[in-house]
Amino acid sequence: MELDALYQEVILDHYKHPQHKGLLSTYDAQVHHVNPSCGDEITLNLTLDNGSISALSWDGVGCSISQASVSIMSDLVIGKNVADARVILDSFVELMQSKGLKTGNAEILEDAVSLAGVSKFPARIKCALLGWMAYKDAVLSASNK
Amino acid sequence: MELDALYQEVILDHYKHPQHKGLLSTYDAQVHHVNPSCGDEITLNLTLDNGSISALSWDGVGCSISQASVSIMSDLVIGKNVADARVILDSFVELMQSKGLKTGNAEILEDAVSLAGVSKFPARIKCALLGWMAYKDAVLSASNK
Amino acid sequence: MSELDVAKLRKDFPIFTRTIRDGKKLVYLDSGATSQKPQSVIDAEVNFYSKNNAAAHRGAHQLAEEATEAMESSRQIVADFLGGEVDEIVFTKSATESLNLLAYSYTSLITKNDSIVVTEMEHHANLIPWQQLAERTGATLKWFEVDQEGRLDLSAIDNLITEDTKIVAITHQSNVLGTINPLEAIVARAHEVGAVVILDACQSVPHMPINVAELNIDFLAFSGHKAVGPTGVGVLWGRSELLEMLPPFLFGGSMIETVTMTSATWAPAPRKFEAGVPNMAQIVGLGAALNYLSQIGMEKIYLHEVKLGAYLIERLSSIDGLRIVGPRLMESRGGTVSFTFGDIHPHDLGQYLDAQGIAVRTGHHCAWPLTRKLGVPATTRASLYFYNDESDVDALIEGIIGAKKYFGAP
Amino acid sequence: MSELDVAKLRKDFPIFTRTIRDGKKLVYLDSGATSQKPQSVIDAEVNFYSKNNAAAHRGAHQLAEEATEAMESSRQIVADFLGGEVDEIVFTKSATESLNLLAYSYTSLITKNDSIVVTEMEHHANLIPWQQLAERTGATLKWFEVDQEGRLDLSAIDNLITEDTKIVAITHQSNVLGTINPLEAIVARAHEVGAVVILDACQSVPHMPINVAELNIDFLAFSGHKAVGPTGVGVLWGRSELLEMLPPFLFGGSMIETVTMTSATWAPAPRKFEAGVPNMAQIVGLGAALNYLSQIGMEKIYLHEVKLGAYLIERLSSIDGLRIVGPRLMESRGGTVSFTFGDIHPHDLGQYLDAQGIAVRTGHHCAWPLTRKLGVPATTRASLYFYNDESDVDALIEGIIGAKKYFGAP
Ligand SMILES: Cc1ncc(COP(=O)(O)O)c(C=O)c1O
Ligand SMILES: Cc1ncc(COP(=O)(O)O)c(C=O)c1O
Repeated sequence: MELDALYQEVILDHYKHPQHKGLLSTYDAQVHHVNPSCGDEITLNLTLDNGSISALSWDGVGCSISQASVSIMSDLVIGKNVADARVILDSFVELMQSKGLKTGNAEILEDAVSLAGVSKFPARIKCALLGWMAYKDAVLSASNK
Repeated sequence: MELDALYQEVILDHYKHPQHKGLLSTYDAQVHHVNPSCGDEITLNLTLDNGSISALSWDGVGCSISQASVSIMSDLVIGKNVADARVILDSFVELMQSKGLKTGNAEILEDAVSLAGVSKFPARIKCALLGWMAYKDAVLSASNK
Repeated sequence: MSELDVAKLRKDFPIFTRTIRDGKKLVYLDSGATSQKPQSVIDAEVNFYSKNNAAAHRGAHQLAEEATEAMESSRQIVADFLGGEVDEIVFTKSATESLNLLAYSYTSLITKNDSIVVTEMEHHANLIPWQQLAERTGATLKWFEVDQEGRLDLSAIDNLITEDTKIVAITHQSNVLGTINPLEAIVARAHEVGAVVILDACQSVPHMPINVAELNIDFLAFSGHKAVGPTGVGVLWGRSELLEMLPPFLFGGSMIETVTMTSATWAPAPRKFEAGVPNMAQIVGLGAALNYLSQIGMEKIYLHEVKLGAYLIERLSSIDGLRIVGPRLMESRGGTVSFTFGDIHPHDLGQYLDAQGIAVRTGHHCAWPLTRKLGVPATTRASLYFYNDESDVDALIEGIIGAKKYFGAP
Repeated sequence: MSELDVAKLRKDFPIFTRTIRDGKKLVYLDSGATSQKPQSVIDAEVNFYSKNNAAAHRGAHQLAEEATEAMESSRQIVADFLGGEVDEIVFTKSATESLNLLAYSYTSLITKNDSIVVTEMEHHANLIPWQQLAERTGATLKWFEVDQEGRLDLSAIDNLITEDTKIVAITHQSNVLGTINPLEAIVARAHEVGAVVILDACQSVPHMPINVAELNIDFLAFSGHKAVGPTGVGVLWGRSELLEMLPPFLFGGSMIETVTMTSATWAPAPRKFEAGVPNMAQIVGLGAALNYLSQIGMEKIYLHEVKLGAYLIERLSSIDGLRIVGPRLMESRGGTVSFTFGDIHPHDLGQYLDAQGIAVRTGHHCAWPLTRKLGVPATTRASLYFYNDESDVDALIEGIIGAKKYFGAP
């Protein structure tokens, strides 16, 4: 059933136990993104240290896909340097655009491959990307400081 | 053939020999009307004398229907009082709206019954009415003086 | 339960022969977003293209005559349907265009000392154009608030609609709450101060008998596609003296009287507001749509939706953790019901329902300020039409209960 | 005479099976006003309504997904057809709306020190919006004149397009004269002074290969209905950086990012310009239309029309008292030919032709200033498309000669 491909166990786990949720009070950049079609929102705080993501925290409201996705993303990029995180980001965006034809590179994407099923549901891709786009924006604005 | 019902001999006669065409230099009211869809134009000068149409002249460019119709109308209303002319006008408008179902009252409309065929060609009704509407407008403005 | 033979009516709609996902029956509960189309409407468009297609009002040849006739008889159908005059019907592409037309055309008639009144439950299409008009002119935008029952709070009416109010723009039926607004008091007060009342009738024209004269309003907008009509066609009805007075909005062919290189004058309404080759096939389709609705009977459609709406609310109310957002009583309310369901996000609920073949809408339904006011990030909305019956409601209820199991108790 | 198998192509168009007046064959020479529709376009709309109808971009259910997919793949088709990017395609209801959108959106970007340049051969849709923009902003409207051959007089180009020029709005092919305008010099000069070039491509997109990158223009507008597409859909193409910079025009659902009671922010282009539930079925139909044209080949269509146009002009020229208004040489000219015929008024000539089953257009063709400039009250226009052949031209010539007999020598 396609629905099970969408709602993998690991997604529902992250949804129920979101990682790095709750905003840290210090950060280099704070961004706020919304999904205009459903009203989901995210605020994301990011701290860079010598080209590495030393801290990332977020808060927001949204569906299981958007919440799980940002939780997974946080786990993945924290501690990485920005260039490596960029590879993960690009790989994830590619997976989302794959219309269900790709399963994702587990070595790069780790838990994020569980979101592969989203790519079959065009209306949900934006849910999965919400946190990632916020992250991308935050890196840009932190790097410009 | 429907076309012959439209282009009666008397219409083509009036078209070739328009009556009261050429503007008189004195008038109580001058009006200018256009048919926006084809660009036909008419200028009509009207003089009232004691409730009667003592003079009417016109000039303009237009198709045979519009030119013949104003020529016929001029012949009909000149010398009549405004109230009688109103009966003719109303009767003509009714004929134009009849979608080919009426032939027109020849006692009232005289030569204008030859325009009955126009009512079957919706796009041409405005041609036939151009001069009549100008006349109606002119009476209004002359009476308000 | 109803006087409508729903099973028979559904046969008029080709889409109900298709299935969803893995062969599931289509349970369409999203008519608030757009309605499905009966064969007669589809045929009307096909017929136009196959037999009468030409530029209406722009030719003396037979096809152009027929196209004009087809389009203009639709105008008569719309006028009759609304209880207005034929020259009071302006065809647009959508209710959104109709409302923007008014907001733009009123620009030169509004000053910074004027106020415009809307409500907190407006669809973005009947809110942002007025925000923008206020911004262009310096006028003040004010609004009726919505109470926790999802009803307009009229207590402040005399302080809201005041001598400086020029426009009161209000929805007839909320596309989120299903609330039908009490027009009488608002129209009376608006006219007392000389303001015009603009009715967003997107969610009422398709669902209940409407008569603009009885409502005593000044303008009305609706979209064809929500009234079993084609996409790409909307209507603006306006009192003829107001349409005559308003400057045009879109400029181009067919709306002019004369044109020089530096200036132009306008044709009388409604032509003045219909620049360009019209959306003829869609206008013709809209005529067929309203004829279809009339044949069923708007009163019957309304009663059917009220009965089915009551059943929907009753069944939804029986579900633990489900909160209906909007009135629970069917009094002054139609068959559109929004709700939240514990911690299950509307998007997830909608996705689960979709997997069962059930189409609902989730999100803020283009009424974001309302959603925020109601204290929810988003809702799930089921919106009924005459082609829905109890089995659709039952499927929805079953689906919601299934979602609870699927995602874990809310 | 041509590489097109016209007889075979005509079989794709259901309307050609009908007859006119008393059983006459339909000779359709009014494609400049609107084109006829092939079955594949009609089927695309029917298919959408019968199978995929739902509100695009507004739901997570399967129908909404399919509707979105159908609409967005049309956007890709349009982008490919024009040589633009998919995000540069804005769907409107018509070219008229596309051009008005630009004129309204530019309001806040134009001042009284600026100038806007058009030409004397513009259709009202590409003239009056700029008159109005000039009036709103105090800017100056200037124009290229048309010479007696029906060509633009470019001699004054450097005095017309000057440092204060912000917008040059020009038709690609005249809908009256058939003249194809020399864009290169105009685009070069406009860009030299920092002005944008807005191309009214209503009469070129359907008739010749177009590539916006090669033309190096900034905006382009056309209507679906003249390109074998449905009524009720138009396109605005714009350079992405310009679309990004322009404020929106119509306000409502789906074009927003966030909304409060007093303010709103906008989605990125093209969504920013597409408020409301879109004209989805028409957009889908337009995709089918452009696919149909591509399958024939735009180059072939162009060559066919040039050849047939030359034949038309040759035969018209042989008629005593007939005056062609516009270029007689096929160089930089399409298959639209306007003419006068002695003292026979175009309306009368058109009516006579109609009685023979021949559809032409008569009047000022929504280009009144041009008609006046050419010193004629009105003209008769025959406009060709790929589904016309020599027999249509022959019928027209025979009709004109018949009219001479009918009304008496001109
Ligand atoms: C050159 C030109 N520009 C603009 C238009 C306006 O197109 P529409 O009426 O489809 O908006 C037309 C056709 O009427 C045209 O021929
Ligand atoms: C209450 C209300 N107003 C306005 C609109 C806008 O209608 P459309 O998108 O068809 O222009 C809608 C539907 O989307 C609506 O429900």
